[in-house]
Amino acid sequence: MFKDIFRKTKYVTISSVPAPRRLAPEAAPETVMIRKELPDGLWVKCPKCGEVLFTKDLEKNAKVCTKCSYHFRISARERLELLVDEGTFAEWDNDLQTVDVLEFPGYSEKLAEAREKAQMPEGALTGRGVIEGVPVVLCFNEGAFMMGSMGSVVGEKFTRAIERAIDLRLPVIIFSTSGGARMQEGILSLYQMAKTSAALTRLAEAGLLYISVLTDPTFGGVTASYASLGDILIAEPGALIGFTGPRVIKQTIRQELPPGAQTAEFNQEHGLIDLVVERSQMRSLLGRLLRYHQEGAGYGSAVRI
Amino acid sequence: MFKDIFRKTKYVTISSVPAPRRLAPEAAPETVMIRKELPDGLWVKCPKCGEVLFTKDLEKNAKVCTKCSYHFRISARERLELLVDEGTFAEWDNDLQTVDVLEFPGYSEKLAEAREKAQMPEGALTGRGVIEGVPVVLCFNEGAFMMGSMGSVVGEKFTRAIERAIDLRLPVIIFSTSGGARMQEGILSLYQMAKTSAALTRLAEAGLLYISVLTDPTFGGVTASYASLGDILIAEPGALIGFTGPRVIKQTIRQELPPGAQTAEFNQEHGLIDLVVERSQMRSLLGRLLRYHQEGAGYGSAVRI
Amino acid sequence: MAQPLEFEKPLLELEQKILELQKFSAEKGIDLSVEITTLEHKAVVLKKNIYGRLQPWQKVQIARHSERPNFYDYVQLLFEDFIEMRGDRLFADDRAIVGGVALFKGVPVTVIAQVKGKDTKENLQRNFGMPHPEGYRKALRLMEQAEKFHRPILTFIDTPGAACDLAAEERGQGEAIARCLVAMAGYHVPIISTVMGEGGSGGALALGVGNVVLMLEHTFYSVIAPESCASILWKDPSKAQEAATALKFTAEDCLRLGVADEIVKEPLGGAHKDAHRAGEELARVLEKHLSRLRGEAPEVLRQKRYDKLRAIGIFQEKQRLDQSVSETLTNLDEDVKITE
Amino acid sequence: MAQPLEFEKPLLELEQKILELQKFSAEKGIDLSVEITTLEHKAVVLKKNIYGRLQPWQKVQIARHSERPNFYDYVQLLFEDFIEMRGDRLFADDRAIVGGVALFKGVPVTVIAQVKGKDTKENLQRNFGMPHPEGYRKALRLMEQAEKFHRPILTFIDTPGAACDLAAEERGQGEAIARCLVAMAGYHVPIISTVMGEGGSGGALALGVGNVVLMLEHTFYSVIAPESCASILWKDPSKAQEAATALKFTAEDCLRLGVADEIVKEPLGGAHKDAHRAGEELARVLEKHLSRLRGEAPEVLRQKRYDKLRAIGIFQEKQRLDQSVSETLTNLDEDVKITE
Ligand SMILES: [Zn+2]
Ligand SMILES: [Zn+2]
Repeated sequence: MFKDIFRKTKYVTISSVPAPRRLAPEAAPETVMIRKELPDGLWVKCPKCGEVLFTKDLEKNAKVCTKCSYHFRISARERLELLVDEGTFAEWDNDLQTVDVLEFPGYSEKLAEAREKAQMPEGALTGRGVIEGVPVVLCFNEGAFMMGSMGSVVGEKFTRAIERAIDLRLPVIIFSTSGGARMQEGILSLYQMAKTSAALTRLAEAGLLYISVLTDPTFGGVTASYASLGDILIAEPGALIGFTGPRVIKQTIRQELPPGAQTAEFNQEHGLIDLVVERSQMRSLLGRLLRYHQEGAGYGSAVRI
Repeated sequence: MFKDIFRKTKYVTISSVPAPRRLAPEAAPETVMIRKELPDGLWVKCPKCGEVLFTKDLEKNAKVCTKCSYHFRISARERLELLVDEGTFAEWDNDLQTVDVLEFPGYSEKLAEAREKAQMPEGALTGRGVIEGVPVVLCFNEGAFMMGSMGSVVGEKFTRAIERAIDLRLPVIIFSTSGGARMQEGILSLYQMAKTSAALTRLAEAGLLYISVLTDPTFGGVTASYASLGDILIAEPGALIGFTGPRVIKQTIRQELPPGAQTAEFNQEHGLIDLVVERSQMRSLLGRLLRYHQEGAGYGSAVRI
Repeated sequence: MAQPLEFEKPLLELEQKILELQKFSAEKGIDLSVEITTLEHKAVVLKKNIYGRLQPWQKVQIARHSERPNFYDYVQLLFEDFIEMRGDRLFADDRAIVGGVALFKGVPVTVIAQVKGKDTKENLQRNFGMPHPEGYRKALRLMEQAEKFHRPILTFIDTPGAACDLAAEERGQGEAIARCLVAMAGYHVPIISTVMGEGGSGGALALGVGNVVLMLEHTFYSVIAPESCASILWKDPSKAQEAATALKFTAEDCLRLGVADEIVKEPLGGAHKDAHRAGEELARVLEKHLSRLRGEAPEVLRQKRYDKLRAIGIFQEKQRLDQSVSETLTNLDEDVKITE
Repeated sequence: MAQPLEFEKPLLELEQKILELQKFSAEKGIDLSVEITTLEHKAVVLKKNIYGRLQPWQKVQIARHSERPNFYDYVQLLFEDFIEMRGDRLFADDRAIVGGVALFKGVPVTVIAQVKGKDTKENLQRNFGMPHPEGYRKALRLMEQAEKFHRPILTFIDTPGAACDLAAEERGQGEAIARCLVAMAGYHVPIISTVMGEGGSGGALALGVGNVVLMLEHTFYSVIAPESCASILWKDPSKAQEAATALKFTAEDCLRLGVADEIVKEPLGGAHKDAHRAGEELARVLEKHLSRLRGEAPEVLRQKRYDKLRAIGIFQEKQRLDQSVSETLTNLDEDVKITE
């Protein structure tokens, strides 16, 4: 079954970039594939405004409703394509595979389904790319893979990516979408929060920029670790972001959240997010932020004590 | 007139301590006087519970109501006596004198009155003392001197004391009571907030402990500078502490503060103060805190990077 | 008196029977010492049997026991002095997290503890041990001071999880927890984290980034509450017992998975049967680790803490780049790699 | 149209008269050019007279003018790009303080500005330019990033003062301001603080710990609002004009007292008459200082900022320890020592 996973997909070959300095051998960039994901039907209905949209038009508009600007969820690879300068992305660690260590009931089956659905071996995509001329380390959750939940592999891939960014002295951008820590890997999943955060401690101490982009939905252990730790926090409009989901809050303490709670805009109003940015503006904004934070861009060349 | 200031007072001679190392000559400790302040009448009425208290009993109880524990305001020198090991205090900079730089209407007269009332040349008392065996730099506002307001002299004395603490590698304790920056010295008073805070930046970077004790009342520019900057914030029970006084709030935005607002307990509930401590417990608590923060007490001997 | 737990009932019945026999023997003047001794022996065996092989769900029940000692019950057993420091200096003083400076075997330490209430009133005050962002920010503030003054940090974990309500969301619960994780990873002082009762998901982890992670014998440390897990997976919260087993969250599991470093023995029957002995044992283990850690250089402590975190996680890695994903997957069982 | 200020009226009347004469001359075909030129000349002299020797209270009126340009009016004149960053990451995004990353003459800088509203609606949103603790904590957060990324900090001050209400008290207004003071004193990056309008007491000072403090020509920077001063001293808020004079808070005063380092000229009649020219002049002065400061080593910048603060304050110091207090006091006038 698993052998067929990548068969149905169209591939676009992205040429590799030169191996960065001081990179461990196992981290050497390879030629990677970026998949063009196509929705099944010819048209789709906007869940916000109800408008019936042609799939082609929606695709052309980066899956943002042409009428009401509703941001449809998109895959990690689609995001990648919207962001990086053509032919600059080199994926890392796509050979890490999940192990059902706890022999958790039904986990193996769920993993298989997730691989099929997301057409990826796990729910994380990491690598090195260039955005508007500036090299950067990129990490993405894949929402289609078990809700973007974080187990050992996602945690390890993100941690490695951050560690390599330190070696390469590159900024990091993480695009989050996740239900949180993956319960099927128990305490190991929980500690991926600490592991990724610890790597970010080192990144910060190295004086490198970290931009966290929160997309719909980002919750739980991911909000309580790397997603909240950016020097700059950006969210897509309308994205739901929080620690506990509204259903769990309702079940646990019988509190009904008011309309609009946990949206990107709610979070911004409460001081938790810097910028709410339309998908169409994301690349340009990231490009500017990366340039303004490049070493030596401002005052950076002077020696610090 | 001024020559008579100290005449009415009983003096207790406190022997000087050896000159600390690396101290500038002008900062050399002298033999100083601690004044025994005696209330005028034989008895006084507690403003909280209405109990009529004998002055002698009140004095013996550190001016805390024997019935309801109301903490009467006390002078800087009275506090000093309650705190330091006998004969260990050496005052600094008691020769700094205020100048009416702005030629502010009525300021000279107010200063003269304040000197008379507080029986001090200015509203600050600083020096080096020992509390339960631990040497420490001590600073006090004097509430009887123009409401403990901070002008150039108070700011300078506190700043010098903090700077000397850095040289001597001693902890600092500041007892605040103040209406804020002194308006009669205009922008110079305002910048004493920045000056004292900057000295505390250096103290913190030197890894030295700073304990701020807030007493009734502490407001305005003092709350917005050194009084809020302690590693540990302690307040006396019932002390009123805030940025803007209740009367000004009422005048400005017609908001009536609820009962109990701006008390030490209110501040503690709102997370702004560590400890509310009875006057009778203050010395013992400070002694323990000083000991626990002595260099090498815990893990401190190891070299830091 | 504590409500008896279901699995304790045979033991309690036996103990009741012994009491009756003793009473009968005394009243009637009949010597039943042989029978009583036999029953007493039986009780000891039963007790060891029950508490020696507790099922995960039973551990959950002990860990959550209403009479289980909380931080305040241990404080005098552990410390010569404890000065509680309050507030986050931003918004409030959260009573679900308590912290301050303490003297542990003569050494000043910073202590941070999650505290559940002992009765309804106290539980409302302490939000049932579920901290709000201000609780984590208080912890962070106090830990920053520990780092500044080179004081070891002892954290004590006992929470069903972080507060989950609108207020927590408004004030950035995720951010508050994440800041603790980042900060603890960066400190140069020894950190020992002890799970004292419930170790409930992210809300517990926020205090869990220790050089050493201790777990009391009858505690659990879990990515999710078993009820929530059952509810999400099987749409049936009553299947919490199955979830408890599936989640592998007991102290033994956590030790095996590289998260916990040592299990602190509890008195037979659980810490609530003898808080004093539980506290003494905890103090002994804490001292052992702390005296070892205090010998390490600050940068080494920090590096070792990183190394410990870095090693947590189990996955499979293709060793040769030319090997295809599918081949690797079919070899999954033979090829499991545990990172070190 | 702006409401004319009282002291501007003679000028406005003269200008009106000139207009009338011009109209009359054109309608009737009578040559009045000599008279008009005379009047125009008179107007220029009057204008220079009025704005060249404004009384402190008149400066207050200009600084508070409802049409005085705020930060957003200058932003495009000063910066090639401005990306606003929001929130304190703790509680809220305060609209009375605006901040972000900007490009100033090709150099990335961090910008923090107090902003008053232009109308009632915006003023309610921005609390009339009076920041709450969350505003200062946002400023602090953004300044910390400036330090991390070695970016110069430009602050722009325009506030009647920090918010004074129960909410501000509950969330630690004093602490929030004090944290800004401590932090700014510690930074290794260049800081330039510009008083753009009102510099209202502690709420203004929180952004005022610059290596360089600039003041626009018609601004004031005061320990207390003149109305409050009058109210406290003379129990009469209507004596604000006298207080304005007594407080010595104009740009010239602040320059003389060692707080301000340079006065930025405004167009004749004040910045609200020509925001474009005011912005250009500000940009010129900012660039001059910034390019100088960028040449300094980080530790030097920090030390010089400390030295500047350290020197603020005027007092008398007895030079010989044996000299009595009273003797010194009688010599006060001859013996004033200004610290350097
Ligand atoms: Zn739509
Ligand atoms: Zn009383």
